[in-house]
Amino acid sequence: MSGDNIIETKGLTKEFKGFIAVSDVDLKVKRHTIHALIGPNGAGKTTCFNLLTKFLTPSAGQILFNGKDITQAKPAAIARQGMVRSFQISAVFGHLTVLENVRVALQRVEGTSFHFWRSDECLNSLNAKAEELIEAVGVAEYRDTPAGELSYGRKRALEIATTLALDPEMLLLDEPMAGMGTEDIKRTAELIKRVSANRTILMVEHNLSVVADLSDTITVLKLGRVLAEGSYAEISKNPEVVEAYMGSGHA
Amino acid sequence: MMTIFGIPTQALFGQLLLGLINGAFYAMLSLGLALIFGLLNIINFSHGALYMMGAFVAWLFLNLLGVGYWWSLLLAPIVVAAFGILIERTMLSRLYKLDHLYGLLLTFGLALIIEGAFRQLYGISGMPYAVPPELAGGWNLGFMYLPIYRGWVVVASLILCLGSWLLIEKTKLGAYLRAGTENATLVQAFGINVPMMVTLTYGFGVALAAIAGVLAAPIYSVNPLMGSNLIIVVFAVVVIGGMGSILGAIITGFMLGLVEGLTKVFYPEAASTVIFVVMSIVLMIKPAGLFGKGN
Amino acid sequence: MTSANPAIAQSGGLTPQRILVFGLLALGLIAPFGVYPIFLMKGFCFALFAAAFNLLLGYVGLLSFGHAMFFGFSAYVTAHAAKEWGLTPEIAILLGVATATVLGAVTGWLAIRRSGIYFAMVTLAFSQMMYFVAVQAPFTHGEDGIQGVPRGHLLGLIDLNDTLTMYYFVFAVLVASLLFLHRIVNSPFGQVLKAIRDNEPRAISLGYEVDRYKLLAFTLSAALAGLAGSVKSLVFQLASLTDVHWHASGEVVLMTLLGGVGTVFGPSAGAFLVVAIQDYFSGIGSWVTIIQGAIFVVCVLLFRSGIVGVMAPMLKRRGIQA
Amino acid sequence: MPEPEILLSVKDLHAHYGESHVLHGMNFDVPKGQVVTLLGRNGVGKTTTMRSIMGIVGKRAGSIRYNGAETIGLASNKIARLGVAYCPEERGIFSSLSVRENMVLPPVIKPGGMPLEEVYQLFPRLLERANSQGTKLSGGEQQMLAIARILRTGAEMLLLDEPTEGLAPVIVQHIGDIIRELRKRGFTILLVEQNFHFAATVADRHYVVEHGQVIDMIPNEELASNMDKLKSYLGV
Amino acid sequence: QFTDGKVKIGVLTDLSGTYSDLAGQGAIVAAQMAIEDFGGKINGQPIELISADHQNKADIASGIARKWYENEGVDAIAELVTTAAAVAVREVAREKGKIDLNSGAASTPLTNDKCSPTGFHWTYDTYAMAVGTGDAVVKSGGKTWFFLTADYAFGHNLQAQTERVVLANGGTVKGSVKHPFPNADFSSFLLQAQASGAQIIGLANAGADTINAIKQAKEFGIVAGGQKLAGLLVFITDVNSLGLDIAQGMVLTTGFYWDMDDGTRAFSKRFAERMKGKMPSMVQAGVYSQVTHYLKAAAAAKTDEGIKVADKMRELPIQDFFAKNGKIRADGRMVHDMYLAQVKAPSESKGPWDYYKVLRTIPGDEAFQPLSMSTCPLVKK
Ligand SMILES: Nc1ncnc2c1ncn2[C@@H]1O[C@H](COP(=O)(O)OP(=O)(O)OP(=O)(O)O)[C@@H](O)[C@H]1O
Ligand SMILES: Nc1ncnc2c1ncn2[C@@H]1O[C@H](COP(=O)(O)OP(=O)(O)OP(=O)(O)O)[C@@H](O)[C@H]1O
Ligand SMILES: [Mg+2]
Ligand SMILES: [Mg+2]
Repeated sequence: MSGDNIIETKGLTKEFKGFIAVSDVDLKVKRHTIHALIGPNGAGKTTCFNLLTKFLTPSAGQILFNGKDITQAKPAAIARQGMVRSFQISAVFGHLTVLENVRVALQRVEGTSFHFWRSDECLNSLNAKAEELIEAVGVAEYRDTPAGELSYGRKRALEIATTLALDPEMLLLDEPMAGMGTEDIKRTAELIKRVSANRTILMVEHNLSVVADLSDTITVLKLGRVLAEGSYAEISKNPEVVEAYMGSGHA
Repeated sequence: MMTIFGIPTQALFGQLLLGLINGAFYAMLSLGLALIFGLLNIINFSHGALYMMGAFVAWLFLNLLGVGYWWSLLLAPIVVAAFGILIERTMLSRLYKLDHLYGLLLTFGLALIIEGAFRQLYGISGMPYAVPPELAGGWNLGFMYLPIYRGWVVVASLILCLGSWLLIEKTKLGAYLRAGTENATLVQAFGINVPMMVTLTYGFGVALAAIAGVLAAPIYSVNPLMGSNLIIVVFAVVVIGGMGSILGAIITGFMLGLVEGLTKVFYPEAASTVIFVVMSIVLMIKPAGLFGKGN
Repeated sequence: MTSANPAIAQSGGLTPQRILVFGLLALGLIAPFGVYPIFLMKGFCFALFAAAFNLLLGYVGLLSFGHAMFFGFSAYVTAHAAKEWGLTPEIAILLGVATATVLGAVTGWLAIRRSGIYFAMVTLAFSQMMYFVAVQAPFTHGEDGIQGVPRGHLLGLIDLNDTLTMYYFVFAVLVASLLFLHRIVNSPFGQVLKAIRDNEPRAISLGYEVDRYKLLAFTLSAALAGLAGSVKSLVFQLASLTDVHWHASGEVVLMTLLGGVGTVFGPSAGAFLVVAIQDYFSGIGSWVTIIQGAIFVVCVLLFRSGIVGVMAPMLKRRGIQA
Repeated sequence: MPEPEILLSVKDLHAHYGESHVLHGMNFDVPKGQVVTLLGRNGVGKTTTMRSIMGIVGKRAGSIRYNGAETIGLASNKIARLGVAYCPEERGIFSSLSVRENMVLPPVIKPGGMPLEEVYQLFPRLLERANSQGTKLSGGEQQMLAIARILRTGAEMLLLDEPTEGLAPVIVQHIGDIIRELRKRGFTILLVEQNFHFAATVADRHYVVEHGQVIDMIPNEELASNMDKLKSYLGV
Repeated sequence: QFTDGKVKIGVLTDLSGTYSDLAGQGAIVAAQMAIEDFGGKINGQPIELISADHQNKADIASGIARKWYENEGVDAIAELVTTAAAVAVREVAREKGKIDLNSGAASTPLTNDKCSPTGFHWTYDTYAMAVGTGDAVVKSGGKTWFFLTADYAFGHNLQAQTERVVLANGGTVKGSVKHPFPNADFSSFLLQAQASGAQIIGLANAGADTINAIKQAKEFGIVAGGQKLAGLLVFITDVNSLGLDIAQGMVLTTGFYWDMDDGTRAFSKRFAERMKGKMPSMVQAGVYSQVTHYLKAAAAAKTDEGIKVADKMRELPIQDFFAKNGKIRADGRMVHDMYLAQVKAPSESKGPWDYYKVLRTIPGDEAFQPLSMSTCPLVKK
């Protein structure tokens, strides 16, 4: 029964002209859990993301979201159904201020986005909520700076704030910590924990300590296939995983 | 005598051959633009004017200095290229950091100046330029009479196309240029003198336009507007071929010649429009053009 | 930069910007007593055309190279409606605008799937086809165009044959349209447009169906370009091939660039500059092209910021992949 | 022990982005043949320092001496020709080029670079994907490519901006081995790292950056004893 | 009775485009000469001249015409090459009751359904061209025709007129091809003409198109192959840029040739002195003639009021080097003799601009469309 599985894939496969990036992946993500997707570089994690969020269409297989088949849906539609992603290479609106970046997300929920006859004054009602969010990720002091001028790490933080603005039921984070300083990593980790309260989170992350203390379940991909699945304790003992991913240092 | 759609096959052969010949022309013209537009990403609206300049320089050489066709074929491009390089150094180069549209505005302005100037000096109805004696006359191919000079144009075009293609694709120059348009700063940080490379490439592209101009002189009357109607078509050819793809520009050039040739037989009025029909279809099906690397 | 045009962004108080705006308004009202009205009206029509075009280039980052088709075809339709069917000007104009809107929706629907130079080329291709139609279709009267179009009575009451009346009508249309454009840009919709221009995939991942927004912007732009064309056909009582030709598409790009991409007044300024050059130097033959060219070059090299004014820095950072 | 000769020495370096003044007098030395890291929180100016050394920051002032020669005024291609190679934070893979083309793009500026085969041995993944479009690579693969392509050039000074970002732990260790290997071969490396655990395993000395200035220098051997100080700097 | 105390004439022509050589600056000079020769004054009132470039565009032409008539006190606009521009100005002129004097435009509608009480057509028209060249060619044995036609109003009009003449003289039309305008490469069209096997290839186009067509016809050995070209609208400037060795032997119709008699030579010499040695085209000579006649009429009518002057112009005969016993009809057509000329071979030519030998003079009434055929509402039948 798919009831407690918010996402379920059956035989998910993606091929790029002859090269198989993801092959026959059966992924189950339990509702209200933090699920980590790890694996060596090029294992197919981001591709999985893109398949789940429909930025890519599967060559084969099926995707169920809340038991509903979304294999053919449009990316924007997915987002509106409550499944939102962040990007691996950081993605912000460079010429909009930090505040506006978040507001753009809030605005969509408002549903005023096609109103070309109304003044944008009406968006100020969203400021309070937006400020809250940028506060939470610690870029509040840059409220009115064009996002393009932020340093890399801060861009990542802002991106998360924007994603959260949509208050999605399911959150997909592709390497949220990449490029962050230790300090920000701590803050972001806490943030993710906090927002995970009544949400489901699927994330790709190479920072094992983060994976370790955040995630309930971990799926390890290798060469596009599922290598192992389980709690951190379990998989970190799996010799294959150690060999393929963690390396001697950890375990 | 057998016919296709009421056109005798013989005649059709002739038309196709003519198509190829004109194609050779388009190919050659697109070549220069494919370099400047496709690889440097400069929207060089003055390309047509520089092509015209090539023809006029040849004409001036002949009538002022008595320099003949063959020398002009060598010298005119050098003169025009020098002019082009001057423009690139003194004006275009200041605009790269800005939006490409400013390059368009500038080169468009230059085109107006150049064409206006020649119009002021030499009027509009054009100057005769004789076919060089070595290439006068023609062959009778049975189904049509082929002027030798047109044959020569095809040969010259093929040589140029092949040469440029080798230069761009078989050396690292092509890669440098493409990378340079994506992220010039980084390419320069790898130790490549990007500004110099751009200048020379621009000069080369201009030279190609000028050569085309010289080759055109004996066929069409040398007149100040000979380039202005061409430019937009040539842009289309480059885009259909796929930005940054030299081969694409060349092949598309020939293809366009054929398509246009056939249109002239079956629906002449549309001859100058057909390319745009082709372009819209191609871009709908293959977003990056026929030979463009998908973006 | 909440608003693309600080000049009228901040509200309340008699800021210098507001003074400028009212100054311009006043100027517009008294101008016809100093300057030849027809010239001013021509300027207004192109100002509107450029402003409409600018909505697309300046705020969606899409360079259309085919806007002539909207400008020119709505002109034809309005002219035909007014002359052959004897409709009143406002109806004729509405028909023209409607045509442009539909044309915009259809071509836009296809074109917005491409971006950058490919978008420009697709739009160019479509407008070239429309040009072909204009040349071949009998109702456009080929080279001659539709001549002697009656201006008629606005709403059946106000006689537009009186030049001054016509002038104030055109002026009103321009002002209204500019206000409308300014509102579009500074609306929730405008915000989304800026976001899409900055980072399309991100906008999608936030749940925006970007194509719809682009299409709406494209259609709005087409409609306003059409309005400009329709009005022009009444001002000159003529609709001709010139307005469908790609030169017209090129001209509007130049006007917008000269005036300043992404500003509300820039395009109008650019339009007047270009129109003035063409008008006042028309006596000196090919020198006019030389002068025009020289002005473009000088503007790009020296007074770029001068004309583009406030927007220069923004342009620098945004790379419309032209 | 004798002071090793200084290959790169930065004195009172200032840098601006338009209006914003980002570096306020950076001072540090990179001894020949050593690995030196710049540590610091986000936005303190580490990348900007790298870019200044490479000569690709709009406005910069002060002194940057490489091999004793002043480079502050030089164009970046000249600086590169002196033997400096840069692996940018945002990777800078070219989408219009294939992986292979990306790999061989940087011109060889001196003999003594790593032969292509060896590079591919270090990153076999890149060989498998050689014909794919550069930016179609996975994030980590792009990172590898960015590092790999500057090993060929024969530059003896490498600027690596967060090279381990987004790499799987095994690969990170792998990179660690590579850096140590390069050090053995006499390369000099300036490294920007967020992950100082990793930094500790490769570097000879660490400079701590804050607000565009170097506020402390910690030799690697003294790192253990200075852990607390360092952690406070980095706000861990 | 002279508004604003002066008579003002505007020369509206193509100063930068395809026709700027056969009209353009030369037309302005011709108008100047006309005014000077008239004495620069008219019953004590000064005569002024202004000029502008209509770029062969209807909209620009009508814009300028409007401005001139409304705003700058222009009484008559002269030259007006290109039908589209001419028609545009005609509309404005009729509305304002002002004079338009047409020299350069070719199409017959100007004196048919688009005719106006204040509008005149001076130098030539497609009908006259067709009668002259068409008739002559058919009579000299060119019975079967194929047309290369510029795909716009003028081209269609010229082809239609010529076809009429050809058929009337018992010739046949084997076919025709409409080519885009403007067009650079004619080889394909010429090949089709060749394939048709027609004796005569009629060029229903003008300017650069005609020139390129003729050059390429020679290049592709069409002429050598026995087919003949008939340039249906060829100006002396075209011949000049073709060069005699290409143009030689071509038969054409013209309203004027500089080297016909002392009158024409005298004028042309003075003209050439001002035009870097260029001899006047028929259009430029026509401008001199029409401006002079306008001034005469205005002086006689003692007014510059459009309709009055127009009536006077119809009243007075035209007698000058350009038009021997010319007269203006109700439809505004100025009827005068036309000439059938043949281009000399290089050997026959004594020097620059010595290009034509006149074969025959076509009496005006034969050359131009008879009133009986006219669809002009002003013509009472
Ligand atoms: N559009 C594409 N075309 C061709 N190959 C692709 C494409 N996208 C991804 N690939 C290939 O598929 C494989 C998986 O890529 P993916 O981005 O999913 O890896 P990943 O697990 O996210 O790695 P990393 O941890 O480095 O981000 C990689 O080898 C990549 O080269
Ligand atoms: N293009 C730019 N324009 C304006 N300011 C910029 C620009 N790039 C960076 N900055 C600012 O300069 C400062 C230093 O940026 P830099 O990228 O050097 O920091 P960093 O130490 O590399 O941070 P990170 O560890 O996140 O990469 C930051 O405050 C950033 O906001
Ligand atoms: Mg990834
Ligand atoms: Mg950094």
